[in-house]
Amino acid sequence: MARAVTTQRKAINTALAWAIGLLIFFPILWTILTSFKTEATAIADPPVFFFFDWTLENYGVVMERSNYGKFLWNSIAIAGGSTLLGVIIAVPAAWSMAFVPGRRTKDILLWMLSTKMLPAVGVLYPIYLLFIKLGILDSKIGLIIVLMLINLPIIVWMLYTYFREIPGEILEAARMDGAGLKEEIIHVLTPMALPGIASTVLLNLILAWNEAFWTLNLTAAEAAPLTAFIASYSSPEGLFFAKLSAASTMAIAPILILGWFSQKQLVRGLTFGAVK
Amino acid sequence: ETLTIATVNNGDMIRMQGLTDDFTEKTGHDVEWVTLEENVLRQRVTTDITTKGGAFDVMTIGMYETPIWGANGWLVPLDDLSEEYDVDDILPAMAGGLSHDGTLYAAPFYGESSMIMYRTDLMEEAGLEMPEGSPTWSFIREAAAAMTDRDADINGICLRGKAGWGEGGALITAMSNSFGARWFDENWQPQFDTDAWNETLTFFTEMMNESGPAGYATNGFNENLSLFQQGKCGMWIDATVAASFVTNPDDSTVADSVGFALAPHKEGIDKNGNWLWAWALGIPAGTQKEEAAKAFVEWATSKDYIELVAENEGWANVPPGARTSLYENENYKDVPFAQMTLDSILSADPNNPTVDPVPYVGVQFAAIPEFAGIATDVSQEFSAVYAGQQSVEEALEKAQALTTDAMEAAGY
Amino acid sequence: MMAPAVVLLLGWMLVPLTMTLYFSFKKYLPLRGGDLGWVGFENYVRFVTSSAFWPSIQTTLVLVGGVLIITTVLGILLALLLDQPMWGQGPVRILVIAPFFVMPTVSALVWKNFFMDANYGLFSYLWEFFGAEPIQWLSQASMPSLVLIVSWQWLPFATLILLTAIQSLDSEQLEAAEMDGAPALKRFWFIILPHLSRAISVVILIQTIFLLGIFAEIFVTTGGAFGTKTLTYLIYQRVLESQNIGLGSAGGVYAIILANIVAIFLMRIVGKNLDN
Amino acid sequence: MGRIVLEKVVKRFGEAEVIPPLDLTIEDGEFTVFVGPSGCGKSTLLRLIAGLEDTTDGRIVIDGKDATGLPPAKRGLAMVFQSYALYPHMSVRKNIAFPMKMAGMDQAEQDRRIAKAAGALNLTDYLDRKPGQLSGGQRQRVAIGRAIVREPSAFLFDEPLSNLDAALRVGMRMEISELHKKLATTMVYVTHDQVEAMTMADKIVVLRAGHVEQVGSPLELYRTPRNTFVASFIGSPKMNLIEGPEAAKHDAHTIGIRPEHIDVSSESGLWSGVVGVAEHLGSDTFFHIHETGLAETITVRADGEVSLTHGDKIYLTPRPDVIHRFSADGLRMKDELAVA
Amino acid sequence: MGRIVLEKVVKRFGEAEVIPPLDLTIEDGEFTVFVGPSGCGKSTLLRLIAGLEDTTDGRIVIDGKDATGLPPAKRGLAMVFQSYALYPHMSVRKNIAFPMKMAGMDQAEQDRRIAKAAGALNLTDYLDRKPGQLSGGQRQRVAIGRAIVREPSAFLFDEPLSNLDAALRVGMRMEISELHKKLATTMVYVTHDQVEAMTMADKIVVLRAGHVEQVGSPLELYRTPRNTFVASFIGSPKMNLIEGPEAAKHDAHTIGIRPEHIDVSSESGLWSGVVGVAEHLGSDTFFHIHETGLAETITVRADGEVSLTHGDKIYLTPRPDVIHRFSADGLRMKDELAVA
Ligand SMILES: Nc1ncnc2c1ncn2[C@@H]1O[C@H](COP(=O)(O)OP(=O)(O)OP(=O)(O)O)[C@@H](O)[C@H]1O
Ligand SMILES: Nc1ncnc2c1ncn2[C@@H]1O[C@H](COP(=O)(O)OP(=O)(O)OP(=O)(O)O)[C@@H](O)[C@H]1O
Ligand SMILES: [Mg+2]
Ligand SMILES: [Mg+2]
Repeated sequence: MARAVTTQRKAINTALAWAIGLLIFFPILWTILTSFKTEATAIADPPVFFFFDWTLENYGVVMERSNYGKFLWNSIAIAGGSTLLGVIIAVPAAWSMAFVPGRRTKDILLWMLSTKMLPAVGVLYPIYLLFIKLGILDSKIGLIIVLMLINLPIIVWMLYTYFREIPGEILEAARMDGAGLKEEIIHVLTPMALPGIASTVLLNLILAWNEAFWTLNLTAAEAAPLTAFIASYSSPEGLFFAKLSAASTMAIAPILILGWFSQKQLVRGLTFGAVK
Repeated sequence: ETLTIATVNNGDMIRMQGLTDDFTEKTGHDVEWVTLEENVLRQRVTTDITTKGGAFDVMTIGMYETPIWGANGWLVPLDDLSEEYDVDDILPAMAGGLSHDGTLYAAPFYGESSMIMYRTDLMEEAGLEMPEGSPTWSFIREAAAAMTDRDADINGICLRGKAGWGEGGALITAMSNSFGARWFDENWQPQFDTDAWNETLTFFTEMMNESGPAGYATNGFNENLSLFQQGKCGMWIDATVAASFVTNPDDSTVADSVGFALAPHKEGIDKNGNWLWAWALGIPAGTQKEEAAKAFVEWATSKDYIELVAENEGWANVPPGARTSLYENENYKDVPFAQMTLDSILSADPNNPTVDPVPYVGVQFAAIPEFAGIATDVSQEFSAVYAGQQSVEEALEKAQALTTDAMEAAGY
Repeated sequence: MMAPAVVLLLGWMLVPLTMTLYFSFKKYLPLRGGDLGWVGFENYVRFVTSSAFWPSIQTTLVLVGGVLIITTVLGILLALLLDQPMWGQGPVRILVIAPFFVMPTVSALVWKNFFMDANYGLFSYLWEFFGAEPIQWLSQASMPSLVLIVSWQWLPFATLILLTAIQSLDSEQLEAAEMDGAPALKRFWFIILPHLSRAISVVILIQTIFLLGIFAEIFVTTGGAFGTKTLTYLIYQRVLESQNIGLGSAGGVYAIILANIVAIFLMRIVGKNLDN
Repeated sequence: MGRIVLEKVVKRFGEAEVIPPLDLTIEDGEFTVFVGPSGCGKSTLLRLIAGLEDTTDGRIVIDGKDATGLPPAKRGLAMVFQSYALYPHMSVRKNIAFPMKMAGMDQAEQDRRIAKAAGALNLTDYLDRKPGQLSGGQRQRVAIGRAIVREPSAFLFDEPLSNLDAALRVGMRMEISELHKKLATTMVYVTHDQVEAMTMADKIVVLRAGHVEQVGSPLELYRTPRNTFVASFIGSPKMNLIEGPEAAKHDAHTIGIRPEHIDVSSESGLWSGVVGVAEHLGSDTFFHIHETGLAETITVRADGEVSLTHGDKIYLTPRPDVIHRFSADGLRMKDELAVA
Repeated sequence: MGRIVLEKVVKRFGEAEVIPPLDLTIEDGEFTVFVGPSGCGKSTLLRLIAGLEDTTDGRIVIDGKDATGLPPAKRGLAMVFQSYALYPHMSVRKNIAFPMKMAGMDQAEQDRRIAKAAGALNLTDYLDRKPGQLSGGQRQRVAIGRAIVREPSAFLFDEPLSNLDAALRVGMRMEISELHKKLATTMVYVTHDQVEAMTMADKIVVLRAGHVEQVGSPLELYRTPRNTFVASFIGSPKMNLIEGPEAAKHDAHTIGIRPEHIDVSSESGLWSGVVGVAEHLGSDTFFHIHETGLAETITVRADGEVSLTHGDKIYLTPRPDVIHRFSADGLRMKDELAVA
């Protein structure tokens, strides 16, 4: 609303929003704090917040125990690869749905989404057998394909909604100006939908990064990403809160940082067509 | 060659990862580790072995899997190990549990039983004394009640209540043996409708409610370990390997006041409530790197490896429970819990675990493929009792029904 | 243009689906030698008649429904708050969306160990601090705990979509309502809420898809005990713990049926909302 | 019932003073139009009256009562927005009923008023449609209907026709005028289209940068614009403004002659020039004439029959009695002659 | 270079025949305007010419070559869209360069043409801005610039001014007319605004439901509309159409008199009525007159000085020489008298 808001009201909003924001963020904050504590401080009663002896020891232990770099690289490659591949396949599909819609377009779109409802555990066996046949067990490419397929419906849907907001006249103008289909997509459609594509990419990076079932079950040593890394920390013996925190922080930090830096894109683009 | 090895994330295995350079040096083979939490590991290797996926060259498996897999021919038989490896040095109970038809299918990395760990100081304060040999359950209950001081945050006894056949399920099954109960009769009929089971579960629940920690229904090994290390438990009946953790002054606040005793039994029953378990290394049949894998298994479960650990980390931290020679070693005799560990292991008999005869092998499990699934369900029903969500009778009734159903499904 | 995406997804759906169907009519026990022959509908009958089946359906619905209700209601309130003028809107938004970046495994571990642990959890400190008897979260309040964890993860997503939707509301409409004599609460009820209906249905659709497949959170926290066994988890137990592929596959088929019932129901709503 | 008085009303947005102290009286029953270029503060002024913006300073008195602090709904005014601001999820009937529902009016009375408004606005057949299924003009009428049923003491319109196409705009303009005749309620109407202002207003308020430049009836403004701003703003096509020697002849810094006050001939006249674009409307012809030596372009209106085209030489003669004179600061100078 | 001939062109969307077989010739260099009510097929026809829609049947010949199957880019035409359809992510320079880039033109030539077009369109200062930073009129010019650089044999415009506000529209209208004078290239221009059609066109094509109702110069259509549809579509305000006894007096089913062809008096005249709305524009006054017994409303135009208002009695006298007669099927009847 254009109406000026009193400073008092603004102050109340600010206080309330920050309180809630911090409350929501608290579990993450606590995890990060704990990762810098000793095991004893981590379970101290009463809990300590900021005033303790900060230590990097836990990170040292984790780094020594596992090859974090390799897990990280696998996560990046798998999340990035599947997203990229997904976008490449989804762009033409979304283009045709948005600009050459048929009577069945919406059905196809919803059908695509419904494929996401296949319970993963139910099909683990078939997929595992298939992967063995194809010789892509424990390979990045195998995971890239699976995660791409899992997220493809979401990518198509998101791109579809962004493309639909692009006026058809612009594409026609490009056609009049002599652009072929390829030029149309490269020079006009893609740059115009860039904010939307950016947010699609982001969302799918997050989803792929956090996917924990397939990445765990289809990998061994070669292609295991951070989800597998964290699986080796989920219940070690003895006191482990601080180490667990360090491992957790290391597993989520890259995507958290990426997310924070690009939250504007994400916020702007995350509509799923919920907004016309 | 590079070996891919699936392993569990416990302390001994992590330690081994740190020492692999020694293996590489000796053999020229590299090693890639896939370290997973126990449940994830089990599901992961099982999927791979049943589908012949070949993702791993060596797998860390337990006493439960080994005989089943060996029977299916999925594991490379370990019948041609080298002279110096000295197969016969492996404790017979361990070798027995890791064999099928007399052939060894996995080499034990370490073995464990369960025993009582208790706080000598608290016991003294309570004016009690731990008897020699196996105490009775009623003594334990009494002692627990005496040690409990809720204001000081001390619980008389900490036991696993967490759902999962390898967690609370293991404890209650081992305990039921000492109450004269069994899972199946000789015709594979589930036995949860017997008084023995009722008594076991009732006793456990009552004792834990009296003297156990809050929320014990979700406590497993790790939770109890922390509690004990924090000085919040008077007694803890759990894996013998825990002994080295609770006596390690770096982690444990009560390191110098821990005593050990054999697991308890019920009056008039000559089975103790202790279990038998080993983490062992097996080689999936069909691996391309059988030779290298064997070399690794030999290395990791050898006497030399024990020496290596002792050199680097001290005798208290060597993998226990696998080899007779360890217990004959002079250096190891100084370790306070060594003898009790050995005694506990020796007092468990996987082939004859219960008072009444049973058709299965395994102390705290039955080595049949269906057991893991059934026992998980059953232990969940039990945990619901611990959490106060159902009665003992309800739980047993459900356990009986679901076990019957599952056994039927499996074609018994 | 749609073809690659459609074919891929069709393959992704049909290949496992056919294999699942195939297995579901077999007695297939890998640990007993694998394929033990056709058994007709036996697996189906056994799966439904098992005592765990109906409770698992109920648990699934409670989990999905609970999370949906919490995330949409709180999401709307939070979106309304974040839409207000305040200082530091960007940082607050970062705090609020952060949980979305956290891997399910990690968030389950964090909640389980740092908050809901009966002995060391912050909640029990908090309860004790106020002189109350600590709650055994994961056993005595297992479903609420699970719903809480999952809601925490999905609240950011709902909030973001609803926020963009709120921001797209024509401010003149609100002013018109104000002129028409509608006080704030009625403006919310009669103007804002109907405007959000589309966004809400999108949130419900997308979240349902993901919530039906919730796995890691249960695996890490309760392992299916204390009445937290959803249909997905039950299938997991049948397939991986009991190693009964035939039975698990039959369960998978039921899950697909359930998913489709939910999907049809949802698509009706969303499909209608997507139209206008 | 609908006299609105603004007393030294000031509105600042942060540092920017959008409305400097401004006094204005809108009489009961009057149709008042605010005109002015984009950004001059028309909407802001209207919203101040509506209560949708808070005044920074000054008083707003409605029907003798101080309404400065009152919330919008309490001022007894109704507003029709530029975007119509219909509630898209409600049927036309519900849209119209909304303010009555909010006021808790009983159902029978609501129905009666809806029927009456729908009848008056030709909406009876559309009552059950959603706004999305209506044409622009129909939507506009629904917005008006929603305003009417409240029987407000005044209507406020913010550029209600700017989203409509030319033909519809003419029609709706008439409808609103007729509505005003019928209801005789005060109406305040914002537009930047001077034709709308001229044809609809009883009184026009010309604004520039928040200042009132002139207030008067359309013909007053047309005939005696107080300054060059009003002179060129009111009237279409624009008044020709001429500076230099020709103005000096009239003892003025600038003189203004409206296109319709210049006679055209292809043979002789006071001034001469070359036809640039000739717009033949049938009824009239507008010539845009270059190379007159007076101003860049002089626009004249001739009747439909004149058939000069691009590039033709043309002669112009202004009617002496309707020449407007302005001083160097742009203000109107006392008339030499009586205005016809 | 830009003669466009449509031969029996048909366009169907599914079942709906939007364009029934239609023949039309657009001469080289001509400024042709398509007018007609909304939905009559103007845009479709233009898009058929552009190649953005495929013809269902018939032939389109451009410059003597059959272009029916050619893709849009190959027809040598340029189009300016209603929404301008600028590429929002490209600077003005890049927008204008885009068609040349697509054609693979060398950089030097591109720069030359951009400079020339920008100079002609007053865009030189804005070349590095993005479209989002331009005003409506400037955007319009960029769209034209993008069309110009291709040196097309004809320009196609689809309601290019409908998104602009009234004042700008008048300005842009003139700019496009002047551009046409300068380039002398064929232009086909779609609008539903008859004022635009009248002021810009060399030739107007009036369409109704895909049919060509009349083709001719603006003044031809104004003076001799072929039927009542064209008669009421062309001219503003609309021609008054009168049926019944008064028409019978002229041996016609319907007679039409334009508002500007009726003389007004407050004392006496042929017909009488009561003033409804009086629109005082200053230069003119439009009276909407009721209760004449002829038609619901008669609109007349009087000059600015007449000061009758709402409710006054008024007398009307049509000029006999400009009465249009139509038969029962709406067609124009042979003139009784010469048309002035
Ligand atoms: N909420 C606001 N905050 C800051 N400045 C504002 C705000 N609303 C309006 N303004 C400024 O006040 C001035 C007047 O705006 P207003 O909307 O009243 O103009 P207007 O005459 O209605 O213009 P238009 O014809 O374009 O609608 C403008 O300079 C505008 O930028
Ligand atoms: N792609 C299409 N599919 C089906 N019908 C269409 C399509 N495009 C246009 N039409 C129909 O063809 C008719 C003519 O449309 P067109 O857009 O040419 O009208 P127009 O004269 O340009 O109208 P306006 O003045 O509103 O732009 C309309 O009835 C329209 O509904
Ligand atoms: Mg405005
Ligand atoms: Mg059109």
